[in-house]
Amino acid sequence: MKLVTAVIKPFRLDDVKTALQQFGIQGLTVSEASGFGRQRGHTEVYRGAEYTVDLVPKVRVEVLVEDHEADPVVDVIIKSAQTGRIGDGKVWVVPVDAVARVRTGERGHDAI
Amino acid sequence: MKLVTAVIKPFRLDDVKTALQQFGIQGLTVSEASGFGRQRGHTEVYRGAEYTVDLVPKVRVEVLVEDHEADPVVDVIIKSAQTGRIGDGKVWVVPVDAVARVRTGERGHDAI
Amino acid sequence: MKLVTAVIKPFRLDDVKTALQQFGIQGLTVSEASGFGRQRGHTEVYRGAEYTVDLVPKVRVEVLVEDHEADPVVDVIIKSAQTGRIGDGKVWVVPVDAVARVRTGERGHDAI
Amino acid sequence: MPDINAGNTAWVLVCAAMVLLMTPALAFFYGGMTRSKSVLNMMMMSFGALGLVSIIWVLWGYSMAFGADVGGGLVGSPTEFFGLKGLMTEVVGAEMDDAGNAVAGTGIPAYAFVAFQAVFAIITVALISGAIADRAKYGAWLVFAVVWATLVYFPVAHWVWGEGGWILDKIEAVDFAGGTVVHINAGVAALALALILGKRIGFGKVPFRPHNVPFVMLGAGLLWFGWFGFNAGSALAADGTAAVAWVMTLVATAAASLAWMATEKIRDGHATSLGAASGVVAGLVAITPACSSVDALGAVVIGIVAGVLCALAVGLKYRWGYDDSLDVVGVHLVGGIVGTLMIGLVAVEEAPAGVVGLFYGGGLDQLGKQAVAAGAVIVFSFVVTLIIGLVIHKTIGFRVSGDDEIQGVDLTTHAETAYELSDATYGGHFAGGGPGGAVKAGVSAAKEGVSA
Amino acid sequence: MPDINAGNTAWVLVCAAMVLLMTPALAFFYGGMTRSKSVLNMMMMSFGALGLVSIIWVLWGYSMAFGADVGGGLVGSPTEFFGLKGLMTEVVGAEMDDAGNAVAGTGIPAYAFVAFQAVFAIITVALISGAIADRAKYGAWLVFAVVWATLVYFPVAHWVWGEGGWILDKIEAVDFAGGTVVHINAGVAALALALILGKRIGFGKVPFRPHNVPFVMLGAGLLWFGWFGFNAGSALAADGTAAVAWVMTLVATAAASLAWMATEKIRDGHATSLGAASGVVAGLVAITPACSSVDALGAVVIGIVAGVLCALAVGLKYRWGYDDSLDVVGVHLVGGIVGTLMIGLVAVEEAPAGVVGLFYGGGLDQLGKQAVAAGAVIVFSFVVTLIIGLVIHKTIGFRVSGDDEIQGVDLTTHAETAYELSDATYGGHFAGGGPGGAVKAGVSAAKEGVSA
Amino acid sequence: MPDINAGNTAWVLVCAAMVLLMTPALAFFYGGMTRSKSVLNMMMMSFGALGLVSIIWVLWGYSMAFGADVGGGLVGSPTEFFGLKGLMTEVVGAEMDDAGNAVAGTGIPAYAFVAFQAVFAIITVALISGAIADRAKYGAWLVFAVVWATLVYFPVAHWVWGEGGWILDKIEAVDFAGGTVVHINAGVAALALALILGKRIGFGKVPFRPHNVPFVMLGAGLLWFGWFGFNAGSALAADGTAAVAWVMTLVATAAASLAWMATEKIRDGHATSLGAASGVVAGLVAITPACSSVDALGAVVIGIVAGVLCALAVGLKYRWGYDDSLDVVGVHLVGGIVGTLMIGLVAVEEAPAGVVGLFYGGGLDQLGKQAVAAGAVIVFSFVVTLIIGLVIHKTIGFRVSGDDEIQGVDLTTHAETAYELSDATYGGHFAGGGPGGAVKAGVSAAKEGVSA
Ligand SMILES: Nc1ncnc2c1ncn2[C@@H]1O[C@H](COP(=O)(O)OP(=O)(O)O)[C@@H](O)[C@H]1O
Ligand SMILES: Nc1ncnc2c1ncn2[C@@H]1O[C@H](COP(=O)(O)OP(=O)(O)O)[C@@H](O)[C@H]1O
Ligand SMILES: Nc1ncnc2c1ncn2[C@@H]1O[C@H](COP(=O)(O)OP(=O)(O)O)[C@@H](O)[C@H]1O
Repeated sequence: MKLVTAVIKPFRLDDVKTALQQFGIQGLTVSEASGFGRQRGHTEVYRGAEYTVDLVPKVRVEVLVEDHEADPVVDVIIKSAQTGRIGDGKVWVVPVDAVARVRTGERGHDAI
Repeated sequence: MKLVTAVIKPFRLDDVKTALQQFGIQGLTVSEASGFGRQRGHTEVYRGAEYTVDLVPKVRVEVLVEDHEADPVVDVIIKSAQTGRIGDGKVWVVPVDAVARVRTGERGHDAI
Repeated sequence: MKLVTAVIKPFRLDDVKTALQQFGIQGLTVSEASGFGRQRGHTEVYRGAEYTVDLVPKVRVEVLVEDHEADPVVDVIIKSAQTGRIGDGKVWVVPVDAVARVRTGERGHDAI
Repeated sequence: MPDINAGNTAWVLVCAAMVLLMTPALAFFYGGMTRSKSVLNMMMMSFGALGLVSIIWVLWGYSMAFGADVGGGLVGSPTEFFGLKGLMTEVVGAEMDDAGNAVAGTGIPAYAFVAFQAVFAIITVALISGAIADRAKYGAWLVFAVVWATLVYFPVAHWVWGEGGWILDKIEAVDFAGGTVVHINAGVAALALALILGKRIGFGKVPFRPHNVPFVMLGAGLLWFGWFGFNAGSALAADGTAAVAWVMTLVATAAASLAWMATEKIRDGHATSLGAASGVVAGLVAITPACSSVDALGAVVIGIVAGVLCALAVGLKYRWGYDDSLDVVGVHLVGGIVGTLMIGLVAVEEAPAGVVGLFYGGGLDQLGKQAVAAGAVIVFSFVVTLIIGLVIHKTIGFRVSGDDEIQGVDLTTHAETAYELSDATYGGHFAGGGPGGAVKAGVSAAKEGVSA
Repeated sequence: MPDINAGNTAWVLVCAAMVLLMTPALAFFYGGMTRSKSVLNMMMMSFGALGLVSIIWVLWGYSMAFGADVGGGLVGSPTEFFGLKGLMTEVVGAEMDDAGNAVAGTGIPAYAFVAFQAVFAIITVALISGAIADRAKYGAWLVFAVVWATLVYFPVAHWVWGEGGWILDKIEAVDFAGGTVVHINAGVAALALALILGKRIGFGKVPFRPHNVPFVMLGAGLLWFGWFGFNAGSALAADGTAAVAWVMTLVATAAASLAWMATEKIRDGHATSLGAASGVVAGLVAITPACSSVDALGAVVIGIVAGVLCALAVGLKYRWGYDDSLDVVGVHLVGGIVGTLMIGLVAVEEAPAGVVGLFYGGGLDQLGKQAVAAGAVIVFSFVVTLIIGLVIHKTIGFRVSGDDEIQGVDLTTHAETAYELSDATYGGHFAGGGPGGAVKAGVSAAKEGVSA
Repeated sequence: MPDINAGNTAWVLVCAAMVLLMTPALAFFYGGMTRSKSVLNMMMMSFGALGLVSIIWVLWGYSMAFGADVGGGLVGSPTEFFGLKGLMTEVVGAEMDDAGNAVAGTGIPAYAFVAFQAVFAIITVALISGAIADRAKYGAWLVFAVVWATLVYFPVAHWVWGEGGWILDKIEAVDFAGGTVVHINAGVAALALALILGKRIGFGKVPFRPHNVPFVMLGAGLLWFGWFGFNAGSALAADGTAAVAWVMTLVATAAASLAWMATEKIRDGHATSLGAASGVVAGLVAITPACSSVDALGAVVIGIVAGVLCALAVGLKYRWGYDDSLDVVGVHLVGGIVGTLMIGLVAVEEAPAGVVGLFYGGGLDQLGKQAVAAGAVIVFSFVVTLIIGLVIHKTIGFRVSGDDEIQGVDLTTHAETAYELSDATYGGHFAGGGPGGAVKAGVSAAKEGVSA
């Protein structure tokens, strides 16, 4: 089992979700994040004092998948999240020892 | 060392926290998340236009534990978070290479 | 590849970010969290009814690094986040199977 | 209408608008105190009262309150002014000369009086809603609003302010701007409803902390503003009485806010902003009946007593176990009683009302009258509200399901959420082609969407 | 100025302040409905209108609306009262005795009338902005505000309220407080601008749900309060007409709010708070022209019709594909037409306006006059607004880039974000030494900061 | 009280209520600008001032300001009207006939004047609090409010508006509604306090960006509304002077808001909504002393100058290193000076005040008087405030600990947090059985809960 985590631009979330569903993914978890990286932040001005805000709003998407699905899922995410502009984000894959479904207590494959 | 992550229904958080404390867990980290899965979202209506909101509010709980505690902790979470209704959430376990406590710089076992 | 995750006090974020940049880190992802641990929460009073709030505001910082950078990055974070007071937080390291940059599709080393 | 005094008319019409604003203000005072999942429902209870009571006021309410007595000073004829008939060119409140003719330039249009009294009826009903936050069926609330206004508010308004009403005209109790009619009345009704609906899930265990304290402060600020219309406007003329009422409304409120803060500081170690805002309202409530009968010192004393007693009273619900969610009982019932009774203690003769309280040598006479007035409203309102509430509860039901309560009444009742402050994790899509396609999907979603 | 009536002057000045408050209120009513990334821009459109229209009103606006007719009842002389010259000690509205002299104590200062009319011009312009939320260039909006007020509002105000204006004086249509001048006018202009700017990215697919519904409620509450000044103040005296207008403004609004809720409940299964607030505004719009010509029953009927029709009309934009973002057309144009035409149906003779509608035996005569008035404003406003809008669109451009729209106009236009409610993840630092150092960095950041 | 004019009384009482609303409005204007961890404390400074100054006003404040001069035009007798004694049936402001008797129907109740002046004292004190946001001890602030009002505000009010006060009556400077008494006075005091308390942790490095800009807009909108009461109400009659003041209050404010935006656009590349709201307040401040002495053109000029200068002045704190957190100095001191002095430049004879400025041929005479008035208030207020502030700072301390400042004064001082918008991650439980059990736990928690 693997956990695929993607940090993407917020306005791509809908497309990523749709693409993952079409791929056959049944569930995922989303959370808010802010990113710092090559993409510059923005500037805000309050009463003439100018502030540089480094952090850029991002969305984190987490998907638990079978081992063999990890690579194709990364591809699906890249394809659906890509705008080709700096700051599109990252995807990474982490090994998972065990998964369980809270409702039923099922483990492993059945829990996803 | 393992990292146990659970995505659960927000109103179960208090019970999960209490159960983990009773089990002997000394600390945990909580964050907001939204889930997409078998549980349907809800519908909102604004000026007659109806929107389907897919994402359901969830809470993410993360607990660093010793290797041998991982399984029982998963059980404790399942038991305390379970309502038996769709959308109760997932728990997964990830291997951890190293842990440190910021305050003291302690590593490993002592850091948890 | 490793994923270094740190849960720290919010007002240390700026220093941690600066320290990591100086170390040579090019990007990181930040999100809000709440922690429960040895540090006590606070008390709020509403119309004479007193509530104990267990959870303390924290910030989660995630950094993808090369294997050999993991340890020094943990050190950098500990140094820059430390106040020496209870609740300074935790840092942990998780193995990563694969990383990709969404914008280009690059994998591995080049993706960070 | 040559009989009209423009100054007084301007005054009454502006005050009426200020009192109208108090109901949205209340929506914020209350709405800020609920959890974020039921703020809209809380506000909707105020807006629903605004809508319904306005309509029934012009239909039969004004007539029941101010129509000719149908017997014993208990209620006015509901048909006399039904639909405000015959009032459009009438003038009220004009001074009479010796020959019994109206003196030119001394009256106000009857419609101005209708307007001013309308907004009192509205806010009284809306006040009650604070007791049943987070868990009431909206439809049941709307039914309750109409029935309660008709069976409780209109009669009690007649008792106090109607011609031949027994409280002011017969026993000569003083209630300048509605301590009995509005606050004791609403406070008692709130207690009855809280008992009928029962406690919220988690009451006494889980904290129900206010989701937006600045909204509470906003509500308190706007309420204070509007309350000058409420109290000083009750003079129905821009005269010395109005000015006295204005100043007392400032001073007592200030004193009560400070007294509430001080009570908290001593008892809990912290003076809170929720306490300051609550003290403002407690002071406004207490000075309402008394603002024409005390001097500045008396107003300060009333404010302090109200601030301290209400701050203590809001804790009773935990001790006695009734879930008066937003403390309508602790603030309006207790504050209303304080103000109504203390007239009997601190009234001064030179004030416009011209009565003398116990402390100024007036004996127990006035205090007794005040107690009778307060007591009568308490008993009548409690009993009738209990009956109305129980009938509704046993028939259509007054409380939402536990699931709906946990998920939040905003979403389950109104299909809305109050805030979407972040653009980031919003995942939704448009269901159907706008209003046209909404019917079917809406119904099915209402069924599915509610397993929290 | 011995000719001045203090009561009427107090009334008009207070009402003017209440109407002034309506523009910030509108900023909240609209601002709450946008997404969180464009709320400040939405509010800025109201504040910009406030600033600009105030200035041009005292320069040439008042003169164009109320100066001597320069021909045919179409517009007043822009120079006669340029800069309010000659008005400082003038009195208007005084009654005349048989000899043609002003009766002492019956007028109001000309400046009070200037003030009252100024705030009407401001809010009319601000109303339009709801149609172009989230995507308009701020500079283009400011230019539009000035040109539109000058070429559309001032002339139409002259038609209806100016001396010798053709709508009221010549064809004798009734528009007591601005159903045509303000609401139909703004609603039609909104439609024209929505067509010119085109749809927002994602219109009809992505939900644009309101980011802060309590703000919408706040806006509605403050609008209602201010609207008493708008409608009852239009009597320009604190008299029976004002009192009648006040009561109708209460009743019709209440009815419309309930009717909108009922429409939603039946159609969608849920009565929403956004619907209740929208119904409030729809009712206020509809009763605006009619508040001096109906009785309470008529007001209820107008409210119900407006509530139902506007609730249905806001869906048309999805069917017909124009992105009137916040439903200015559905609420103000439709509501304005309802109110203007229904005078021809339900006006009663004993009401101050003294006209009789079809249902009360008045025949089709008044209805016809009303239709002419409404139709003239619709055609004139639509055509001229289209021209103004297109010229702006083709020259300086009326719409921001797609990137800016996605990132949000608050940040890209105003370099601000509305909320920073959490202290936690704020990562920023101070760029330069305050105002001094801001220029250069500001410019460079504006270039860099916008790849969403 | 047959001497009372209902129109004027209505006017003054309504204006007083409008000015009362300005203090909660200020709480939002300021509160929106703080960080989310100190918004409640910011609002509490306003509410505390409301409570305390109201009480001391009726005790000794009114008497010190408007009692008989105790010598040299410097202060009134604090005992003459202590507790408002003897004023309940008095009438003020009546016209006198040749025989020296009051003309019937021309006065207003003394209590109306007490009311109107009370709210001026309140808001002046509240204004100061903006300079010490995020870091002041609440108890120290309350002490300061009482002492400052007594030693600074009441005397200065006497100088300007008291009978025999030296500024208006003796040197004949013009300050119609309080440019010196209110704005220069509060602005200077703010500077003194900012110097005493020192900079916030992170000043000049970390951005302190406003946590809720819509609240700032709300505050600005409500302030503008209330300010019509402040300025036009200062006529104390609903007459031509009031109408002129009203129009100038509209026009100058509009101009200042646009001028601030333009300054930002040119300097920073972006016109911000915080700037628009700040410009509104700057314009209101500047026109306050001048609204009875200029024409529309003069008002526009004053507005533009105030908008530009204040927009530039708010940056000085970074250059000179005093942490006037919310720019009370930049807006109220600078705006107040602009308005006070420019009377000497652009006053026109036909305006109600009847003085002539330099640009209209009046020479330097009036300008000199204005400068003396402004200078006297600046020196007196700065010196006395510095003494009061230092005494408090050295005794009970004026500043919270660094830990408390970092964790936020809302939590550490008031044991509250402003917002709990998400239901999700709230982890708390009920400590003890309500108010009863709160004392002990509260104290222990206050000790434990504060390591950020
Ligand atoms: N080393 C890293 N560790 C964790 N997250 C990162 C790292 N580098 C970048 N990110 C995340 O990816 C986002 C995009 O990265 P950025 O460098 O701006 O653009 P790009 O990936 O297109 O080169 C960042 O905003 C941040 O959230
Ligand atoms: N494959 C997945 N990867 C990550 N999170 C998931 C996945 N599937 C489900 N979840 C999370 O678990 C929650 C519950 O899943 P759901 O399918 O709705 O119900 P259940 O677990 O009861 O079958 C989701 O809301 C989502 O947050
Ligand atoms: N076992 C754990 N698993 C996950 N997070 C933890 C764990 N223990 C502590 N934390 C996180 O670390 C933070 C600090 O821990 P705490 O015990 O309060 O102080 P310290 O680390 O200084 O001993 C907590 O608020 C929580 O977010």
